[in-house]
Amino acid sequence: MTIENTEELLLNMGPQHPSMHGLFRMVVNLEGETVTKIEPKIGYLHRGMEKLAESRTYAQFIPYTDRLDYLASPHNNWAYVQTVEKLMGVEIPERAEYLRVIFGELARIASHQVCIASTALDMAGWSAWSYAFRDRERICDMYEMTAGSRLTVNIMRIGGIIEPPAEFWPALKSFLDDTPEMLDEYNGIFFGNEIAQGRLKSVGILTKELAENLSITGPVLRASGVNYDVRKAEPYSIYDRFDFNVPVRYGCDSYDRTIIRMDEIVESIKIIKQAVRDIPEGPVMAKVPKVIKPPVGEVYHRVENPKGELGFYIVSDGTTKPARVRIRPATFINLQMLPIVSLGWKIQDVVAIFATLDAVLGEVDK
Amino acid sequence: MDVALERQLREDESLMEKNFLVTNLDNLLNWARGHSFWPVTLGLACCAIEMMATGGPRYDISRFGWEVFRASPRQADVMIVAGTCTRKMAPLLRRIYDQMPEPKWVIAMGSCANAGGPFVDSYSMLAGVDKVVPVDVYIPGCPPRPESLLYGLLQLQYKVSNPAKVRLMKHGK
Amino acid sequence: MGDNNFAGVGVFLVGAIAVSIIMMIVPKLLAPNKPHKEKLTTYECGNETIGRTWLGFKSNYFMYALVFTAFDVETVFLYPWALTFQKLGTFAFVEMFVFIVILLVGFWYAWKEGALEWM
Amino acid sequence: MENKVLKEQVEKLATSVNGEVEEILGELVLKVQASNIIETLKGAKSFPNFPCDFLHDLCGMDLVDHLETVYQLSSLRGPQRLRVKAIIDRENPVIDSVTSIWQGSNFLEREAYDMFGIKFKGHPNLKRIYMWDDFEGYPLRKDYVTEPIEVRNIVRTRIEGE
Repeated sequence: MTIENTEELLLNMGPQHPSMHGLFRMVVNLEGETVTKIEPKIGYLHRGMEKLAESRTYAQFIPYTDRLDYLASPHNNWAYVQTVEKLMGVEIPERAEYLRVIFGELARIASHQVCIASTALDMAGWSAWSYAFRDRERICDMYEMTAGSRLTVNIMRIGGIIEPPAEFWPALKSFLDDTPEMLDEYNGIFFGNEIAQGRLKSVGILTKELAENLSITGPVLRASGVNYDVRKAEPYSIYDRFDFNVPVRYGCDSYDRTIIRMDEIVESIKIIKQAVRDIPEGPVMAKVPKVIKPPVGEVYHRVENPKGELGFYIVSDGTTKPARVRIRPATFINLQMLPIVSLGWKIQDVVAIFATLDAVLGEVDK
Repeated sequence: MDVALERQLREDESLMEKNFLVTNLDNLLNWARGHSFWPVTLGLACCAIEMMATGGPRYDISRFGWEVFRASPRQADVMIVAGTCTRKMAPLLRRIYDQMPEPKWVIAMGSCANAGGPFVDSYSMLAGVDKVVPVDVYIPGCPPRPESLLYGLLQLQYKVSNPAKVRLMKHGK
Repeated sequence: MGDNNFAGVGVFLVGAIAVSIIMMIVPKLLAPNKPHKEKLTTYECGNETIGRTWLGFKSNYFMYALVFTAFDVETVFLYPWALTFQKLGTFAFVEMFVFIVILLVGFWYAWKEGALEWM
Repeated sequence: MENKVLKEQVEKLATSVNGEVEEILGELVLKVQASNIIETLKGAKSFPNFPCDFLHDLCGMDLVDHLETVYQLSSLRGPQRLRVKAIIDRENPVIDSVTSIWQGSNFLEREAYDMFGIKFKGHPNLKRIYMWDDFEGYPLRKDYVTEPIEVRNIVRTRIEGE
């Protein structure tokens, strides 16, 4: 029998796959090497976070928020803790606000470094991966000095934060001075050379309208030309005191989605420098009752997580345990662009597009 | 550090002073296997990032010879279960374990893999990976530090390099 | 070493074959070999294969390989020439370039016919 | 200032779809019946000068006597924010899908179906997104009883082509 066009091959890029950033699985219909249909299947890391939240008190749930997006755990704590403070109407001291901004931006830098590292690794850039991880180790040291744990730090409390030890500040200072060279190193090693740019430029075009319609947020949205950042649109905490500009790129392709993360690292450095310059002395914990019982009510609060907009919608019924905690995971919604954007590309381009999406499956699967 | 293990390690050192090495083929093979594990990349959750940090430039697992992280189970002999194994992932984990060639060991890294961890009372969790695959070394911690992963691998190396002594230790002799 | 003393080449040949055979036999003797049903299932990232796995491949792959072997053989001919073309004089020099040009015509034809498109 | 203008428009929309408006912690909440949710959201999206056209989040809720789906709306270009709640009865939870208005609600609706059993009419492929397909029960409902640890420890056998 003669085979005019071959049948489609159904390929399982399954949960245990080096370029799937955790337990992400997608069934890909392949025509030769060109992708005709992608169906993402997630849920392999679904630990039922929201059901657990209903049987934990408000303070007990903070360590669980570390394990949501485990690359930027202080930022998750910040989102949850600020939601509960908004519910209870707690005012936290100035120094705690500044420390939260510092640790939030450090988490953003660490998360972007891992994103840059895994994007390079997915395109066989081993050296860029080790450079990025070497620089990230310095942030892990700073976490360790303050909270004792390197990755899931659980640094924030309802009403405050932990006071970092004395040797935290020189370590932070030296990290801030070295970061510009780090970024040039990444560009020099991997993102500057022709082959990487050839594989990233104009690959996986996400147009502005499609991004808005898919309610995508975060660097993926800003790389498609939409100037929307929760820190500027709805300044939470004390972000309105810092002057920083939100990097926006109009290329809509994978290259811009990667380079925008490097611009954001530069902006985060600027914010941390201003925060370190004018941080006041004073207490770091507000007067919060031992047993936290917020009044009946509900609040939806969103924070600019390194991956996108992380929102917490807490409904409290007056008892010590929340009636419902809804986590709006940024990457879970950003993931919907993958089946639409990667049609017609080769299978290796789909890996590059997925890498620039920076999916962390702890946050996607909750 | 348990003292019994320390004494056994010192015993082997004393044999070296006499600078001759009597060994049979099994010991040679076990020694070779113990010093060059090829872990399969099975990063499930947060422990995967600590496993990557162990493979990274600072904690550098290649000082011990285990830095070859193979993606396919066919070419791997240690399965480091790093992260949360949910009920949906359990049959797949079992299948990957089955597809590994014979001299294979399993390390349960992190409290989620040991016994369900902080999510043990969730509807989609099973309490520990040893319900799915036979586990050789349990590494506590959430996530365990890279040093504790290295210590766990050293324990496995000791277990692989001299199985006879480990069997004795297990029965309390 | 005399120019027609091929003992070295013979020893080298025997050594090469012996090493490859030993490398094949020793694992068969020493390595544990316990095939069972689950182990022999196809590995597809942890789950069973979906859809038909026994289906025809695109013809482009074969064409690509064909063009590659053709020009690989050409380079095999170039090696001895490249070593000795000073001694062979200008005639061999020009003659090899004629050989290369003929093959370039074939390459142009393959390119035009689209054998090198990657599906 | 603009909160009042938005409040009037929301009240006008509420009267047309006979929902009620309240203000919780500085945010407008519009409660409507499940049947006219599409009309409400289209109305909210086409407010004259403060269009709430960006869907932040869609989640299910279980308030013992009825189910709810909560839509967090806002806009990328303005400070306006609105939360729309659709009340669904518990026995036969069916509601229209909003994937026609926002493509981004595809996964969110599949998650609400998986966790609460709310069926979305007109959804492209309404299947469980987190749990495996033959999982019975809807975990996030208040009356869902988590299986005991012994049952959960048994490794389930997978069905073909999952």
